[in-house]
Amino acid sequence: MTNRFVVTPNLCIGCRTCELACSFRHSVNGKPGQTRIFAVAGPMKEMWVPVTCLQCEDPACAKSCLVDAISRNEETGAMEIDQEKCVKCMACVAACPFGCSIHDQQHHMIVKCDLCGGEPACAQFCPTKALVYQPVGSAKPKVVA
Amino acid sequence: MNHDMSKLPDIFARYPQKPQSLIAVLQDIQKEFNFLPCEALKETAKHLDVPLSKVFSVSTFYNAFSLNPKGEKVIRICMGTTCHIRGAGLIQDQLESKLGIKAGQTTSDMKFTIEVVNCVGACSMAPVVIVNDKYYADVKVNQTKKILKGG
Amino acid sequence: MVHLTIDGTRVQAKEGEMLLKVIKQLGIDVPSLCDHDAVEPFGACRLCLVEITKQSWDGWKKYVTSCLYPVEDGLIVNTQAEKVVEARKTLIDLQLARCPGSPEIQQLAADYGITQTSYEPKIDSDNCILCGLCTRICEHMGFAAISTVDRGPDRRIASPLDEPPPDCIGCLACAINCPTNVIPYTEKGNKRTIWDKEFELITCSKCGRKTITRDFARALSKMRDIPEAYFEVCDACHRAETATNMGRIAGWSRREEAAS
Amino acid sequence: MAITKVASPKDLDKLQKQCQTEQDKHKRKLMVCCGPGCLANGAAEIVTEFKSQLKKKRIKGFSVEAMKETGCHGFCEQGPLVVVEPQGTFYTRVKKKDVERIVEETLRNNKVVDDLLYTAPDEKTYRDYREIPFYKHQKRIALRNLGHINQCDIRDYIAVGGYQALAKALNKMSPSKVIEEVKTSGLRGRGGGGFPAGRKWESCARLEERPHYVICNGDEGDPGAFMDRAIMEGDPHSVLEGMAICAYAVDSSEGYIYVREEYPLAVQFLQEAIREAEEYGLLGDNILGTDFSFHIKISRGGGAFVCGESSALMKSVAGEVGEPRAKYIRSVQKGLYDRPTVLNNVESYANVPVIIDRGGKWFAKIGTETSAGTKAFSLVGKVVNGGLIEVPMGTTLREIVFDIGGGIRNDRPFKAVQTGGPSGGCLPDDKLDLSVDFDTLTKAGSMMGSGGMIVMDEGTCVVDVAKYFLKFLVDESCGKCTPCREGLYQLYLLAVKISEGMATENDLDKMEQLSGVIIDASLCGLGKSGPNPFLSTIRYFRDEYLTHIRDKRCPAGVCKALITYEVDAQACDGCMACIHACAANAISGKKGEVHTIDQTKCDKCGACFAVCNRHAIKVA
Repeated sequence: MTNRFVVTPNLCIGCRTCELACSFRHSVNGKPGQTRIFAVAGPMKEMWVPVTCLQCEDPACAKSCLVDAISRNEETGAMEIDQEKCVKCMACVAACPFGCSIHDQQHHMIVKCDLCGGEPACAQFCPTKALVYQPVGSAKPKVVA
Repeated sequence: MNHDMSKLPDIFARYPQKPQSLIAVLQDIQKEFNFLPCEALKETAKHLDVPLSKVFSVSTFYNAFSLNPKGEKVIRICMGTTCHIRGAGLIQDQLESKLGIKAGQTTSDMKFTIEVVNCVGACSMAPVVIVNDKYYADVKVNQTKKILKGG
Repeated sequence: MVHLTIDGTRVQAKEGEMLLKVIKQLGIDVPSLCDHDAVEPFGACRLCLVEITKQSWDGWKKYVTSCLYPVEDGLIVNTQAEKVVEARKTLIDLQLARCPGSPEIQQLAADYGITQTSYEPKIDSDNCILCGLCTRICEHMGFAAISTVDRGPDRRIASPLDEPPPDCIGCLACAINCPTNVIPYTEKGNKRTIWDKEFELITCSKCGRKTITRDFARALSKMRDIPEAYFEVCDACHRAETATNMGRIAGWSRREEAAS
Repeated sequence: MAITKVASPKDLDKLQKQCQTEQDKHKRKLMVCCGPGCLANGAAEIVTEFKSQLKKKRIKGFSVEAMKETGCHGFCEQGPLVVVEPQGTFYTRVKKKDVERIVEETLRNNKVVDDLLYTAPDEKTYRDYREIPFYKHQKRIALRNLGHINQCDIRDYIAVGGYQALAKALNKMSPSKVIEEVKTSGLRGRGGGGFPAGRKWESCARLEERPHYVICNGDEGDPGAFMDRAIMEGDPHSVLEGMAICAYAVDSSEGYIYVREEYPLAVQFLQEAIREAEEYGLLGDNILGTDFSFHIKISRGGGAFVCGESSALMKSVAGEVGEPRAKYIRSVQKGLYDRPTVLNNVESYANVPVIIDRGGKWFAKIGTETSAGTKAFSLVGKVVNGGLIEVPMGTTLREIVFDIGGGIRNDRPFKAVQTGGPSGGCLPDDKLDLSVDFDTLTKAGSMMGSGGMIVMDEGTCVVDVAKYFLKFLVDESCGKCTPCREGLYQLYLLAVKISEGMATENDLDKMEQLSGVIIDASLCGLGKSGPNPFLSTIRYFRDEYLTHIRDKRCPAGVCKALITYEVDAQACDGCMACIHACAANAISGKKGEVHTIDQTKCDKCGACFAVCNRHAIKVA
């Protein structure tokens, strides 16, 4: 894993472009998927933070999965859900302390950020650079995920 | 109905405390009680550390097990091929109509149970009916009364 | 890597992989009801039957269920051979006789041109096709709360002793993965009922949304060493918390002070 | 007597001599057959009576120890059997009251009790059983000791050379040499599959993974078969010895015998035999003083025909539900607890000591080219001389049914012989000259199976037989896969429809089509061979099916819905026996007058037919 998300909450304007980009990137059979990233409003209205999976070192999602459907993609470093193996028991949704395993009700799938195979759409489309996906150590991030 | 579960530890002690012993333990329980009481199944599951669902599965899969109490006299009608072609079916009909129950059932007074078994290996003596441990060989249709009386 | 031909297409596959998987990856429509990647292949429904042969077999053909047949080098697979389709049709017809009221099986039958079963339909059918997915998934998850009982045509899926299953934690995996949706459950307020057993659903301490059952959360924290507190908050409130925490690190509190 | 362990082949030789001397002490021996058939007919009572008579009468030169309870002597039809050796004096249908006469006349006065001898249908009486056609045409290898040794005494087995083959294997042969010998013998699995035993052993021996297991299949689920039961009860040590030789060949130290619960005596005798063999150092740790150890445990089956299938059996040994698994994983590689496992049946193992003792070449000369050796059968049904037999492979069905079996009871015409159990088939009279071996039977649409051979006469209805086997298979299907669970069930329902005269010819086509699918699509052997009872009968007896369908008639007079019972006025003497027997009160008439049956009340139970001594009840 050489890249990581760098989040600068102060730059986020809550435009939700990241959500749209994610949703479209993850469309199933032509229908947009559930977004895996959320622009979450802070305690005051003009404050926003893009929240998505941190691809933890010791992820609760994978730990909670009793059928071993969640594993790390060694290339991208993303924790990915094998949809064929998933039995939709909701354990990971309940277990993730960051709320980043999500139930896609429309497609009836459990989903989470998979880093779009190494080029996350959210970061690509973020107009304010509140969210960037960049090589480790290339900038001095204020918040590192 | 309450059953004396104090016999279970003796049975458990005969076999290693491993899941493999499940069938053997159930066989001994069946022998002791003449059927498998629910409480005994639960105790067995706990003792052998086998999920109760598995114990239930095994106890309904094999012919040797019954979850219902059986009558004082268990009438087993051999339905081996030889017995069949020598008329065991007619004998079954007779016994069933005399007792008013079907194979697999027990009379309401708990006196008789009729069972159909798959060949007891005494084919030369067909048709064979076994009441508890007593063999009746070469049974004729008109002998069913005698069999029920235990003669 | 092994090389084989499926319906005329030459493909590569990993050694040990099951034929059905390769067939599905090619987008070929072979029905299967009992197969699920989460559990070992089982081979109960037999619908994924295919015809196989090899150049060296001298015209001899074999019929195998592809979910249970590992790929072999030089295999020539025909998923739509006449005999295979006929057999599939008969199998679906038999399933329809067992489950005359199942919309899923009716649809599958219709796809094969069957509107009514030609066999004796089962009276009082529970419409369960006995694929065993529910019991296998439950066992694989480590609970084995339900199982198949009896055998032959009397075989059925049941909880132990037909009582509320002691080992069930109410995760619904059995019901959700049932290909014919025949395992009933209800949810009312913070109560979920399945297999006649009532479960308490955890209510998010922040927003009141219902998440998983208390029993499931306890089992997970015990089996996988996840703090039970994780389960007290729903995913949306978890995200809100995350946002606040990240904002704090970014200096929100100072800006808030400045604004006031 | 304190038992010292047999610590070398020399010790075994010494022990054998000692045991032989013990035997030779008795000039005459009295053998009471305690096989399943004879026991069912009261053999246990006879043993008790002999004991008390012998105690009371004190015959000079004959002690109670000279009386042996033996395993199945074979001629079950004539049981209970008592044999006086060495003359071979053969008493049949012995009752408790006859015991005193045998003791007095034969044992004391050396005279034969004529009326207890066997009289053949041709009125000829035999004194020595070896002369009786039933025995004369047999060749016994697997059953070699049955009826000749005390089933529960290891010393009897040792006296006749028992465990010498094991000693030979352990001391003079390498494991690979043992396998080579078994391969040379051409021994094929006697459980029905007919897979070459030597090749099975070889592939197990080659696998590096440990441990290896050796399993003996004593489930014998085929209705109408009792060979394995007879061997386990009558000569348990031959099975143990065969297993031990196999274990040595494949480097295993743990074995299981899977015995069905319905055979409590087999379980008891095997347990006893294992205990004895361990005491003598012929099983257990350091067998015969070598570093080879082998322990055998008994696993009681719970009664499920499907457990005859190897993967289901292994699951059952592991205490689970006996559901077969996919065939592509061979049980030799991943058998019990997923370890390499050799599984053979009782009869196969019983052959092994003889093969090692006399050499594979000797064995291979017996039988046919592709099916070496002999095969045990339980010859039963409507045959005159039913019982347990063993013949060289390649013997014709005719020889078995007519020369050994003495033909059909009551001189009725032969109709079919059913071989191979529920998965086998029925062969008609024009197949009687077929040679009995694995390949010929399969080609004719039946199979060898484990060795049940059920003879049918014209009073047997093939539709009924097919229905019977289908019902059996439906009940015994584990229910895992659709074609077997649902397909066989529907096939059975269609057979019922035919037997009730409700079917059309379309139904026959449907049955044939469905059978094909069941064969192709089923998971295990039980399903794949499930339609055989139907297919083999429709192949040879289509006319009889058509008579049921078109004429609504059952020529054999079996299918209830298609028959009526009527009184033959000519023959009826008005004895009222049938009236008393009729539970449905369907028969009326006065004493001495011809009776009549009210067809509307008759439930066709057949009671009247059975009780009428004048054969005045006719089936139409």
